[in-house]
Amino acid sequence: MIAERAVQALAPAAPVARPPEPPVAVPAYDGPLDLLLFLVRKEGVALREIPVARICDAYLAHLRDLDEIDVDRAGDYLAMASTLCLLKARELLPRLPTVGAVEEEEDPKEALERRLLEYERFRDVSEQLGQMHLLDREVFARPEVPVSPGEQPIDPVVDSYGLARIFYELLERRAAPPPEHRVAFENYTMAERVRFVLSRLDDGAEHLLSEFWVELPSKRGRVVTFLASLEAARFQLIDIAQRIHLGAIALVGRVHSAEADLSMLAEHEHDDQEEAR
Amino acid sequence: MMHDEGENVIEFPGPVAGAPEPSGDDIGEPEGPCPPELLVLALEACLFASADPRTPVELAMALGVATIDVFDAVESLRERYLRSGSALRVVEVGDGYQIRTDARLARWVAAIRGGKPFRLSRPALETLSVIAFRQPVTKGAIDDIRGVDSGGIIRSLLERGLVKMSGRSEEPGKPMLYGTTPAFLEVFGLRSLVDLPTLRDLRPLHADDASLGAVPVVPFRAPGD
Amino acid sequence: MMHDEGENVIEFPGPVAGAPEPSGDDIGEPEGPCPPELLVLALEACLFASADPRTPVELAMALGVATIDVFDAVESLRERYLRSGSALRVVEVGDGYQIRTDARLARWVAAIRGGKPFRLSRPALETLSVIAFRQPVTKGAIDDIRGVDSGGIIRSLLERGLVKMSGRSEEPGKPMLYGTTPAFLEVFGLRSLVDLPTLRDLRPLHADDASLGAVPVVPFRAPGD
Repeated sequence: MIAERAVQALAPAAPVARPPEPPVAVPAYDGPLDLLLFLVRKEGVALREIPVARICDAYLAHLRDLDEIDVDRAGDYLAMASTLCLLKARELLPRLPTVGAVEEEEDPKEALERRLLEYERFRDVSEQLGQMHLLDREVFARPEVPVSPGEQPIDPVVDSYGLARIFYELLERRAAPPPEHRVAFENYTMAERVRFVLSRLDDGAEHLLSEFWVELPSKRGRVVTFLASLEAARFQLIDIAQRIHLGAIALVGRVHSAEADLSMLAEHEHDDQEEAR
Repeated sequence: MMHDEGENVIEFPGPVAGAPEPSGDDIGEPEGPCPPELLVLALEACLFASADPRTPVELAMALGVATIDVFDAVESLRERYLRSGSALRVVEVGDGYQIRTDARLARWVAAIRGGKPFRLSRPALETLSVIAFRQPVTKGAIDDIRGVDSGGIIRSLLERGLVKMSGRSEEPGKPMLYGTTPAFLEVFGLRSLVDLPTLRDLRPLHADDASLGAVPVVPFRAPGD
Repeated sequence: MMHDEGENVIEFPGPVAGAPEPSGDDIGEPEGPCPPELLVLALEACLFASADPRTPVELAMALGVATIDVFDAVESLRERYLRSGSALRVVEVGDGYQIRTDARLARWVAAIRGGKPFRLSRPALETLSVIAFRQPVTKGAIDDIRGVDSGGIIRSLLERGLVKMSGRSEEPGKPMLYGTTPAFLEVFGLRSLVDLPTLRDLRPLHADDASLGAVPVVPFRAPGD
């Protein structure tokens, strides 16, 4: 494995063959900082005397324990190992006298120490978070209970007068000859239907497409109204919306019917006249 | 290069202190029986955290105790609710137990839960108007006046409590008769059905109109206007 | 052949002249204030009937009382739960109140609930801590503190709704900034981020480590701050 060889190369003192016992017992840990912190805190290894070889062995052992070598994961440890090697090198090699202006550069050991300590604070606080009483783990709230139809207040939309009027209308409608026989109902045109749809959307409210059908007894009326809605949407006079996945289709007005540019209807009107002839 | 730990986030290896192991499906089994001194509390917690009624057997399994102990614990809980002045009640629903709020508090529960009021649709209003003015009335008669099948709407009105079954007709097949409920009167602000305006009340108002459909004074803006 | 209009009954469109407007938010208004002798019970019923925390204002509106009365009623309820030996607790989470079960009963409730228990892995908790204490914070800063790539974990926390994108940093490349959500407070049972466990001061690595004098004990400022 490339990664293994690389780790070994960084620690030439380590035997190439895997030692019978891992030099440091490595618990499940989360990244090189976590392991380094473990070594420093539990093993009492002073950072200034960090035995690079031992640490690299520990890293290597951990990498071996992973189910398969993950190049990215190995990279995290390699980066840390190289930092440690740099540290070690600084400790061992005499410092070259600096020439000229002294560049203030942070001591890599101090930088590493600071990172370790900073990491430790977050690791500790995350342990505390993990011990808190989490919702749905230690403590539980009431489950969502859907509002039953009987519980929901009802908005009757109309008053008793309106209700009576609706009934009156029903009776009138029944008394009237069946609408299929009325020529006027069959005489839907695209232009007229577009105007109709627009005028119904003047209040700025959203209306379900299906509403437009309720009053249309004939298939033709419904089809033409549907096509007119598409046409109006194509010319951006209305929006077509579906608020809920697989929910009802709603039409939303974009312009007031009195102000709408209906020049596009001319073509339809022409067609309609042709057809009438 | 850093590695991606995304897959690790969901599962924590090994047992979490205090949390039980995943139970597979439905009712899990805790490691040991619930100690007697915690039994009533654990039962309360289980019922509280369940939306649907729980059977004594389900509760006994979750608590790791005998079903008879569940009965005793339910009695203790029921008694505590009554004694300590609680808003909660233990009720038997079907073959299970459920915690519910005291019926006298329904108003406040409805207020916090109600959400947006349910708006009656035009077909619902039509159906309701026929039932209101023709009650007791069969589905057949309603369909006849409306010209469409009203089955789904009648069902929904029944669920909403605006309409009730009020007997059976003497017609062949003895079809169900429908009528309005007190909730109907409340929703429309009526003291009794007598207060409903009759068609006789309406006619003078629209006498000069050829057809009611042309009258623009309707208090609703439904598509059929 | 008649068609069934059942589906149409649910929605009635648009505002209607003369009909009262829906109040805008989800809370209906009851007819009158809750009488004082029922207030604690009604509050309990309202909290019981709600899956999510309810704010004092929502409760006050539903009960028809002043917000200050809600505070008093919550205190009374909290006290009763403790006094009468209940499995339930009133907790403050985020801006609201919620009834939850006592943590000691977790085993039994988890058993009746079944399914997969809620879990947060150690890397997830670590990433969450960094985000909670350093927010708004970039992924780079999180990676820097943790020493490993946190991309997958951040994604998972985003998907679970515990973390949100809260803008872009002014750093080169304008990386995304992350912060915690209200759901984070809910899951951890916190009123606000102030209630988080304190991030303690840096601890010397070794008591005898002379070089530690050089380590500043000021809170470390991550690049994303």
